[in-house]
Amino acid sequence: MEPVISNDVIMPGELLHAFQQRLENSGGVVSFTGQVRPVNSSGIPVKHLHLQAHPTLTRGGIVQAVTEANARWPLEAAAIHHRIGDIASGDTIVFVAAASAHRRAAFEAADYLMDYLKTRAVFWKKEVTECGAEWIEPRQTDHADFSRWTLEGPRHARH
Amino acid sequence: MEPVISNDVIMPGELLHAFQQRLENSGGVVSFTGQVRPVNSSGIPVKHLHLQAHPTLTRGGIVQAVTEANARWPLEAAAIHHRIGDIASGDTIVFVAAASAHRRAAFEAADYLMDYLKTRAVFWKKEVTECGAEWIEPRQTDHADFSRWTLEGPRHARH
Amino acid sequence: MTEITFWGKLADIVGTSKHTVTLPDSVQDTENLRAFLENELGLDGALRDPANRIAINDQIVVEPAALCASDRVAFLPPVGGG
Amino acid sequence: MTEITFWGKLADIVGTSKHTVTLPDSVQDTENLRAFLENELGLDGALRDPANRIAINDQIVVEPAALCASDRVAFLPPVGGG
Repeated sequence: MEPVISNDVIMPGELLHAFQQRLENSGGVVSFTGQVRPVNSSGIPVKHLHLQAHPTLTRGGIVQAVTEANARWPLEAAAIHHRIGDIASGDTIVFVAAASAHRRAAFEAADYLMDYLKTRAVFWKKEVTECGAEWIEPRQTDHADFSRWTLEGPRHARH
Repeated sequence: MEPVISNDVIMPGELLHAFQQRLENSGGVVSFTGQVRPVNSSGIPVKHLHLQAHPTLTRGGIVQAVTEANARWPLEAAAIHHRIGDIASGDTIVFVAAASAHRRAAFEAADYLMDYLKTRAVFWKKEVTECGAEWIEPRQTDHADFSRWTLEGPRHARH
Repeated sequence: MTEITFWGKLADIVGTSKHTVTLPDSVQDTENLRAFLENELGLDGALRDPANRIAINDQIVVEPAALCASDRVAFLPPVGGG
Repeated sequence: MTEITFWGKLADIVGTSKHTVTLPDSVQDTENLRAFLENELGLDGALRDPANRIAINDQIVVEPAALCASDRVAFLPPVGGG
């Protein structure tokens, strides 16, 4: 399935329903939904996030990550929806789903795709609070999470 | 949230939507949906599964597993819906959701709860095909999956 | 009278999901009960198999466990849902 | 004329998201370009920082990479979505 990168509101329930409707032989479906937390890590209320994407690099990288996931795990389907623009506190930023005959493959593929999105996907993220706006970069733990996939598994991650 | 064990059809999209509506400060929500595969591991078409629960032991065990998940990971919420009775091919057997400020906690908690449900939850499962009916027990891989949490297991989610 | 229930495949093997029986004085614990029922129901070892666990009054027990005549006993084959 | 775009925080630092410039003959590769733009735009090292990567014609490049006057160049600070 083609990744969706859009300013439109993401409705995870509807997306999960539509994703499962298309499946034919999957025993397990894992979804991840990422939402804007109302309070940032310093305890300051967040008004919104602003997400910027590149018109070609962002989609190209995500398509490659989905291809990589399909090479590593026997997936029936994988879906990625990523919102851009201004995203209010509580709204959904990202929805990822992975379906496979076996649940471990679905869990690991969704986990991998999220680690990719957090650390390698071509987005820039600005957090807007009452105190101003700040560009946010991946945390050390996000990079450590992604590195799990380069040290193990049937194939090495590119990048 | 109280676990739901019921004969009613499970609608994962609606459950995910309702689950997320109740959250206040979670950055990540992971859901798992388990469905009846139309074909079993021997390639024989499956008419339906029959799931039997115990009137008290099943719920008690699941409540304990959710308590354990809450002790291991900083969850805002966890939900388990498990269907019983006759479940047709393609229908949903189980829906699990976990929400946390951080995505690793949500992923690991959902994964743990599924491993619990597959190997320790008090259900009995009969697979009905054209060739007859057969009681299904957890596979070796299911037990191996659960043992990840009892031996060294993944470390608690980082913060 | 003691109520014995059989769950999952054990109901198929025993031929019933519920069996009410007056236990003789010789049946004092779960080990005695397993042997007694095997014989009474003419089974082939299913109730002797420790993989099939026992719950007394809705608590899974560590065996051998003592029995009272008024107990509700459940035989539970290996479990697994999802 | 070479089109230079700045993404994420770099647009804030440079003060614009797009800059069109005629590069002098001395600018033959990305290393020259970084130094040239730093000076031309009066910056404080942001474009010299290798954490800010360069894409040429929508391909992230390994540096130093050769440049043509007709190239579209993008400066990309560290990425991350989700």
